[in-house]
Amino acid sequence: MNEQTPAGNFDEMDSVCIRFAGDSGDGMQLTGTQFSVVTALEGSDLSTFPDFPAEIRAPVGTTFGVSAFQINFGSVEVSTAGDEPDVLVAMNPAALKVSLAGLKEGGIIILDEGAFNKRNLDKAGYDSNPLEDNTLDGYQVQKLDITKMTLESVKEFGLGKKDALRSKNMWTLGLVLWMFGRDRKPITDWLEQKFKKIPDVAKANIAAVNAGHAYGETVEVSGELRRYSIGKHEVEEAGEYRTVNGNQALAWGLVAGSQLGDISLMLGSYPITPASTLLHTLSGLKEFGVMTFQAEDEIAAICGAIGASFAGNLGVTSSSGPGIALKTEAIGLAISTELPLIVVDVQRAGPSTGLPTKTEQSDLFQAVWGRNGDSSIVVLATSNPQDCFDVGIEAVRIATKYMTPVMVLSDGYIGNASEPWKLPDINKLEKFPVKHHTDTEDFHPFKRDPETLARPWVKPGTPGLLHRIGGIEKDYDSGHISYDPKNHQLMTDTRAEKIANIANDMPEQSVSLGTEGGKLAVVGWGSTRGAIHQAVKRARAENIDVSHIHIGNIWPLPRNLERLLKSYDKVIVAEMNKGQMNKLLRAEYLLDAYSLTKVTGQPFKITEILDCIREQAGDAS
Amino acid sequence: MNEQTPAGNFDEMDSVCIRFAGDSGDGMQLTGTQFSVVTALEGSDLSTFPDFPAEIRAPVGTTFGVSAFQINFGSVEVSTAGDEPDVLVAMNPAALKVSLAGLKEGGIIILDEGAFNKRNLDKAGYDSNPLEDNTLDGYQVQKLDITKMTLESVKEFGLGKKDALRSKNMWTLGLVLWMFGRDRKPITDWLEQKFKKIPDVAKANIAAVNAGHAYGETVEVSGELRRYSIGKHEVEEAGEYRTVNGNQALAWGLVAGSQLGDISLMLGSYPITPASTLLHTLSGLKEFGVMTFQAEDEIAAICGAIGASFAGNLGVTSSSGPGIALKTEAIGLAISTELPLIVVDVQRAGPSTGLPTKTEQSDLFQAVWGRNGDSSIVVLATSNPQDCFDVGIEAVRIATKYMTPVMVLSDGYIGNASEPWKLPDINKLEKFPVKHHTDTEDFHPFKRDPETLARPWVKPGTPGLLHRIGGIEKDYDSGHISYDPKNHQLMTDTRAEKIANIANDMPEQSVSLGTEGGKLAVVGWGSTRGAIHQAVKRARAENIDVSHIHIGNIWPLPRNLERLLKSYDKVIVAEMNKGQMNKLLRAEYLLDAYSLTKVTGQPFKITEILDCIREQAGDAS
Amino acid sequence: MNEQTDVKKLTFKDFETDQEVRWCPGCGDYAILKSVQMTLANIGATPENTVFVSGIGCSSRFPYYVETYGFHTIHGRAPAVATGVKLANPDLDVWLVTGDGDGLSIGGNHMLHVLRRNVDMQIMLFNNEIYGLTKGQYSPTSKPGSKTPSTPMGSVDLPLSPCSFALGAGARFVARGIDTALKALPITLERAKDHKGASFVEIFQNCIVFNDGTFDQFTQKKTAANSQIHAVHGERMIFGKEKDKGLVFNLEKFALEIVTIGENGVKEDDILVHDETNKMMAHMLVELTAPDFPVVCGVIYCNPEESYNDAVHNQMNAAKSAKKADFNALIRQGRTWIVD
Amino acid sequence: MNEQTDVKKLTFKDFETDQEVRWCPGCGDYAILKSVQMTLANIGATPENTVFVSGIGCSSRFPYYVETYGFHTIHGRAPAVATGVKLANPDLDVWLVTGDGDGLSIGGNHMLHVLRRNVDMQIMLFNNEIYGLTKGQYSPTSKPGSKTPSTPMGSVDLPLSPCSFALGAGARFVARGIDTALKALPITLERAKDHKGASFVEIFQNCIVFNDGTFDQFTQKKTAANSQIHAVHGERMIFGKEKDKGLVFNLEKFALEIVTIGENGVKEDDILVHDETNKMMAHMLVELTAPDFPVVCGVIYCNPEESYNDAVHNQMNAAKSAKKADFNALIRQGRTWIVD
Ligand SMILES: Cc1ncc(C[n+]2csc(CCOP(=O)(O)OP(=O)(O)O)c2C)c(N)n1
Ligand SMILES: Cc1ncc(C[n+]2csc(CCOP(=O)(O)OP(=O)(O)O)c2C)c(N)n1
Ligand code: SF4
Ligand code: SF4
Ligand SMILES: [Mg+2]
Ligand SMILES: [Mg+2]
Repeated sequence: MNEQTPAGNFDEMDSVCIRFAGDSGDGMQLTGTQFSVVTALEGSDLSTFPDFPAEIRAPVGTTFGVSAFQINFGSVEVSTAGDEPDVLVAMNPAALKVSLAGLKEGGIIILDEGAFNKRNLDKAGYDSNPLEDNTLDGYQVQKLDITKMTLESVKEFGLGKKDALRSKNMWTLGLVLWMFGRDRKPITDWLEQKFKKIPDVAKANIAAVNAGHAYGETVEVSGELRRYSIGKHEVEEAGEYRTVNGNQALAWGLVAGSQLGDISLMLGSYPITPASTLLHTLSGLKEFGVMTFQAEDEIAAICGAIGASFAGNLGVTSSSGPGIALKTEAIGLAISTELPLIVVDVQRAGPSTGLPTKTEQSDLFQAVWGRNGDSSIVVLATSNPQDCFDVGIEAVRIATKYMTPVMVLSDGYIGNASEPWKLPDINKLEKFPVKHHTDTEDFHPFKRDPETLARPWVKPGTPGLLHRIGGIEKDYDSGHISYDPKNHQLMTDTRAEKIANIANDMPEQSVSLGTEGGKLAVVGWGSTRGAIHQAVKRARAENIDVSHIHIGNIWPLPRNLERLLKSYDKVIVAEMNKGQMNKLLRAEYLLDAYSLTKVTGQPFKITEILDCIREQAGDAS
Repeated sequence: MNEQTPAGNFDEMDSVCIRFAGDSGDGMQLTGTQFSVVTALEGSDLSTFPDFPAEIRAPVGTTFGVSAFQINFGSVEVSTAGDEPDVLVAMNPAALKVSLAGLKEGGIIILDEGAFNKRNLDKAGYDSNPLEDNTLDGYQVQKLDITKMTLESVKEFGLGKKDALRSKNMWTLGLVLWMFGRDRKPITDWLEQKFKKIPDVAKANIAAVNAGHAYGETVEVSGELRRYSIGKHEVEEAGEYRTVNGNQALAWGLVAGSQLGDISLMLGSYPITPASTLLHTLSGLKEFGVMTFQAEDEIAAICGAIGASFAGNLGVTSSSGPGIALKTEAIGLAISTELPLIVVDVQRAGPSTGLPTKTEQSDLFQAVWGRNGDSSIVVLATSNPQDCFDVGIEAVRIATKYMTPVMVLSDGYIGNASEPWKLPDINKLEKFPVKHHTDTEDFHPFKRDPETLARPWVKPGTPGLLHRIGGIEKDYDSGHISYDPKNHQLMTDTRAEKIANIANDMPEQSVSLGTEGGKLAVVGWGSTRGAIHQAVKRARAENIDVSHIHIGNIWPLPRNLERLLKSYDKVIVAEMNKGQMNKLLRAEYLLDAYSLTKVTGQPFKITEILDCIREQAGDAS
Repeated sequence: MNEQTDVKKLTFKDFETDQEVRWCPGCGDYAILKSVQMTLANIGATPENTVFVSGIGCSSRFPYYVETYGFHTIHGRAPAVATGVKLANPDLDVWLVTGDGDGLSIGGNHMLHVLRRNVDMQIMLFNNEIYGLTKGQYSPTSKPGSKTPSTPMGSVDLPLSPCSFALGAGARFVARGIDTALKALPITLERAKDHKGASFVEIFQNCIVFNDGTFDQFTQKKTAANSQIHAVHGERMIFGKEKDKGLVFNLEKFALEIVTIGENGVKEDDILVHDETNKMMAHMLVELTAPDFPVVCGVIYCNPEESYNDAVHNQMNAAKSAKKADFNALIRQGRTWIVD
Repeated sequence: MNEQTDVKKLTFKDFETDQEVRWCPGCGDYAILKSVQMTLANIGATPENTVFVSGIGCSSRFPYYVETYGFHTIHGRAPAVATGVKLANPDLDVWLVTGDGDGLSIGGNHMLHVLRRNVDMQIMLFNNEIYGLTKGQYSPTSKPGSKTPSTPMGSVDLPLSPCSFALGAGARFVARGIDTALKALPITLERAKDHKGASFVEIFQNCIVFNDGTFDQFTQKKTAANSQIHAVHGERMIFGKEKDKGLVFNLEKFALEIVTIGENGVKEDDILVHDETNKMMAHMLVELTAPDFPVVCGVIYCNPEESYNDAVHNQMNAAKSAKKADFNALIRQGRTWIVD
């Protein structure tokens, strides 16, 4: 900790949730991200939730143009971005309107009074000014003319009004830093770096941060605005940490996998929200031998990846629901030719275009079952940013060892949310060097490894192993085209068996929290992990006999999962769709679970799960 | 019956199965089809199974170039193309080689000795001549030099040798007609019609038919080759009949639906085996207001159909597995915009290109679950050619009444197989005239009918109802774009509910054969219907307590299905895939059934199902 | 289709919807929207007989803002959907809105075939040389070396010329316009509307957020006269502030070149006359690029052929007059038998 | 890539596989296969460094019959798969085989973009103006009025000209050949192979079963001399049995026309010299159609640019020499903190 650590009159709190909300142009994502960084640097646990509109820049002042960033941080383990913000920062009437309903009763509202003019009130659809009627009764409201104070603070740098107003978010950030006794230096350093080439802008922004901070320090709000102190989170493991979001971590995991597997990675992709940043990240890592191919569409993207895999590299392709749908036919080709391939689906709310910037877990069916023919692939789900890294590596390992497509399911929430991550040392991770087949003796392109059932992976260019493959059914021995009925049965069975067997090469299902066996278990997968974890933790604190089972390997399912699930009297399956994992578990294990679902484009709240646990525990007992 | 009815020494049989097998160029499909027609005209029940290679014309004489046509006909109800042929007609060594294994023990083989030369034997991969070794021991073999006799019979017409040899199949047909005491006139009429413009060819072919027939009549084979008499099938219903194959019947069903619904039909399609003939049939029905659009690909095909539905016509699109996969994203658009749409999937063996000319039922998962987002549609399955007609009408009714995509699952077997069909009178079928919305009062594009939950269907061009729709989530009331979380939940729930409710507008599940409740039931769907029916019939004749349940409405499932299935001690689910319907029933009803599967690209044999019934009945008792 | 008593002529305002327009402030799309609304008013469009179809992208939000029927479809597929609309109801006037990503990247195949088939509709391709909606990745029309989030070291693909592509696809009407050209664009759009068949109009559109100024070289007011030619059928290809520059065909080089009237003995009569029905001329004109050449706007090629929808409906009508639609007779064709 | 001691030169027979060839007897594909195998022998191809990639269709069965590496992919997607192959391993010599349906109908978009990007490979489009494998439906190149199973009253679409499309897509090498031209085709294919970048070769291929004789007008031996021109860079565009006909550019009509040497004062020197680097000339040549004009075969356009794969690898190499690939350092960039 450094010298600026708060010494004054702080209320100690375990954790706090703040929501920054403003117009798309107000820079709320930046403010939130920077606040997260400072918070992380000071050792709090944290979880973030960027929540922005589909429009690039919707018209100023409208409710659908509101962009928000929520951060939950604490000295205790946080695992979600928080159910209900304790503090709401609202830069205009629309932001207030959209966010108020979610705010904790009695919570703090900091708002820019200067933005509550007639025009903005009209745009937000307020008939009367909420600052003047009783809309805000029951909250601790701080009306500050942030607009005016910002202009004042940057006056000396001679920026135009439009540019000067760009610093409003920094003024606000300064105030919030003050509230939580956080260090300003990382922010001012960052501003200096970012605006190195336009020093006036750097200075103006720094001045705004300082002015906001100073405002807190002055008498003007003392007594009204309290300060909070959130201690360090006593993380179990010592080491070096950073914050990372899911798409970044997944990109790095894939690269780490390619390093551990000693295989070049080729990403074929086509931009789509919320998967694009995976393409962006990987396109900047050419020095790692990572090649990126922005294709003309999703089909070309996956086909390029399949071509790369045929040529001996590891093909990867990334998209979101509608784009994954387009890849369906080509995934079949990779299944039939048994080539390694990684397909990343950063899920968003559907069906069709749906809600591109909102999160959902509704592509599970598509991942496991959504193809013509009997066509199993491996499906892995990521659950949070740091898990993305591990899943990235595992996907590379499995795809190359078993010559199979692997689908990685992430979602918009994981993809965008940041969390602290203990940095691994790549030299200490287990290597799994891929060996292309070179032995010409008794070679057949479909002669399988008796253990993994994988066929040999031959790099074209290798002498003596010339062969031709394709999507037509192949003879089990020679790999030649075969229309033989018995052979088709054998190949179909073998393809399914190969995938099913991979369960033996994956860890058994563990219990995340609680006990093996008992009255009640909550089963989840993907990004609901944090919320379920917290809910189960709280329920256990209430002496409810409930455990948390988080499924990461969706297909094949863990080999002990059936036994484990049946060791509870009752199971809740919680997910952000209409009950797809529940159906999968019913189909596989005839498991009669309670299906808790939510399809609003928003993550679960802890209390939503906790309420369900209480109810079902009551029923179960 | 006409004068040529056999009077001689006939063995009476209930049913006979003949397989015509020859080179792709030998005209076996034609021979089989013509024999079917005559058989049908004489009142036998029948079922056919064309079985041909993926190549247009594979090299002459090779095993993979063998084209076969199987026909099962009888005075009793036939419902499959037969497990094991009683009679095999083999035009060359390759045809013999490929078909011999399937022939009934002691069955009759008629072969063209003239084709068993060294070159053909080599091509077929025979090391020694099967006519000379003991390969054919245990069969009744008729070696005839059909080649020579055909040339002889057409000599007088002065055709070149190549053309003259084209009549070999007609010579063979003549012989077979004689064997079963069938009338030659429909064949000779047809030949005269077909070759009206080249009378010499017509005459030569007729001469060949007559020569083959005469050959039977002469002493040369008497005593060796027996003749069989198959009586008329006592069909329950009087009326006018014809033979029809599944794709033809489905095309006609869709047209009938468009007539009953008084709505113009627009098919957007892209050729693919085995669905293309649906496009071909519909493209010839322009006088019925049926428009066909051969699109640049499957995506354009479905999008064209969606555009037509938006414009107020009924859009239909047809394909097979890989093509349906490509339509996945666009189906989502039809779901989201709630437009009527019919998607026909004539399934073939997968995954990927698979076995294009072979049959399979492995697209069930894709149909029910294979899309991004929570996205239910209606799924209907056809089970035989005549059912195709009814399902076509029902698909039109449901799509237009509920403003929803309807997927129709057929398969390559149904699509190509012919069966007798009692011709309906369209004037007696129930009409369901579609009414486009025209009322401007209180109009919203997503205001639903309270009963069906369908939104209004407005034809652009209608004044006062201007509106815009799209694939982004829409407000429940106004239909405007909405990112509201609660609204997304409501819309997702409503879309699912709309589809689920359709079960109330569909018949309850009936028992096809047997009793409601009991020891054992065999559940099937699609083209396995005939084989299961026969197997259950035989098992019941053996006093096994088993019933047959054939599911036609796949999604939503019939509302009484769970109750019905649970009224049996044990259930077998038989299907031509790795157990997809079984998984669906497990997921829906927690039904613990026995899964009988077959994935060879070939239809079930009756005995395969019967064996399973016997085994499971033993277990069940 | 319904009769409309022409009591009052609609103005462009009548083609505005109640929806708030959601583009970035300063986006070129606003001006195009205005031009289109003006065109609709000018041509006396009937709102209910007009349909706007679009794909996905910033530009593809267009239908929400035009008071007609509208369908905001999925990425790249608008030409196929619009084909279905036009085939099903040929009386509708169909307008297609797409972007350089929507129409030429994912939707390239459908664009190719709607042009080849010559389906009667107006296709407006908003070319901003970038993927706007997904935040600025390079597109198939982006300049080589474009640094974008997905090409941090600069793009290496060779860009596509939309009009060159359209001509290669067999388009029978090819034109160009500029977003802010509120006078010229409606005239070009009116020509597009008059053309029966697929009319392809590339509109240079400035994306102020992700690709600001990419067309400045020839769209800026001060340089426009020297860097643009507005092609008019039958008129000489003359340009320049002083109207002293022109295009001629140099047989030696087998290429167009710029000459100055009055220099080297060049007379006005030597300048090439624009023939919009000549495809070879069109090929040459669309390939002229700034800064070496002026960019050609207006109607570059217009050479009508029967439209696909007309041909389809003519066949339908021929079939209908040749055969009676008797369903019972249809299924009884061929051999049937009676069981009694 | 592996060194190969050139002990014995391979012959075309060495490029035959053990698979039985499964086309219809008399299909034009046989002759093309032979030409390709001869070309491979002529250029001294190393089998293991050669890859044939195809889509789906009769023509796309090709890879099974060439003794090299091969990938029979899915319908229409071969250009995308081949792009992946070439990017992953630029040392491989990639040949793409596709049909008019595979490459221009369902695969039109990938064809467009592989040409635009200029990925180094030889693209052979077997144009038989029909869908062979699915039994004879019309294709985007079928002649108007084609009666096929899906167009019983005749097709009404306007057909696409593959080479015109390729030029519009930005192809830098465009050529034509005829299936049975066993002498000319290998020469053209060799040129295609020499060209670094995407080489597009349209091959007129007779489908004896579903579209027999569709190219007879200019491929028949007896009329060939009067109905074909074999374009050679730097040579005059002269044709005809008597070598007395030629092409000239008529400035008035702004179009090519046929003249006869010796008539109306036309001299051999007046005839146009083929310049394969001139795109405008290429445009004109590819649009000449029988019977009014001779059909131009051989290399029509060849104007190299850096290939996409080279550009991509140059960037990769630049990045590698500029930065060390230190994974631990990568993830530690930016702000980190220590917990102890
Ligand atoms: C199937 C699918 N793939 C990708 C996307 C993401 N996406 C939406 S718009 C767009 C590109 C937009 O570019 P352009 O067409 O040029 O339109 P602009 O936004 O520039 O107007 C992309 C890649 C999508 N919505 N659907
Ligand atoms: C996704 C998909 N759609 C359709 C088909 C069916 N199909 C196979 S080949 C073909 C067209 C073949 O035509 P072309 O490319 O011209 O090749 P040709 O057979 O004429 O050589 C079609 C439509 C398929 N296999 N896959
Ligand atoms: S991102 Fe660009 S194209 Fe999209 S609305 Fe903004 S300025 Fe316009
Ligand atoms: S159908 Fe035509 S293209 Fe196909 S193999 Fe036969 S002749 Fe050749
Ligand atoms: Mg764009
Ligand atoms: Mg073809």
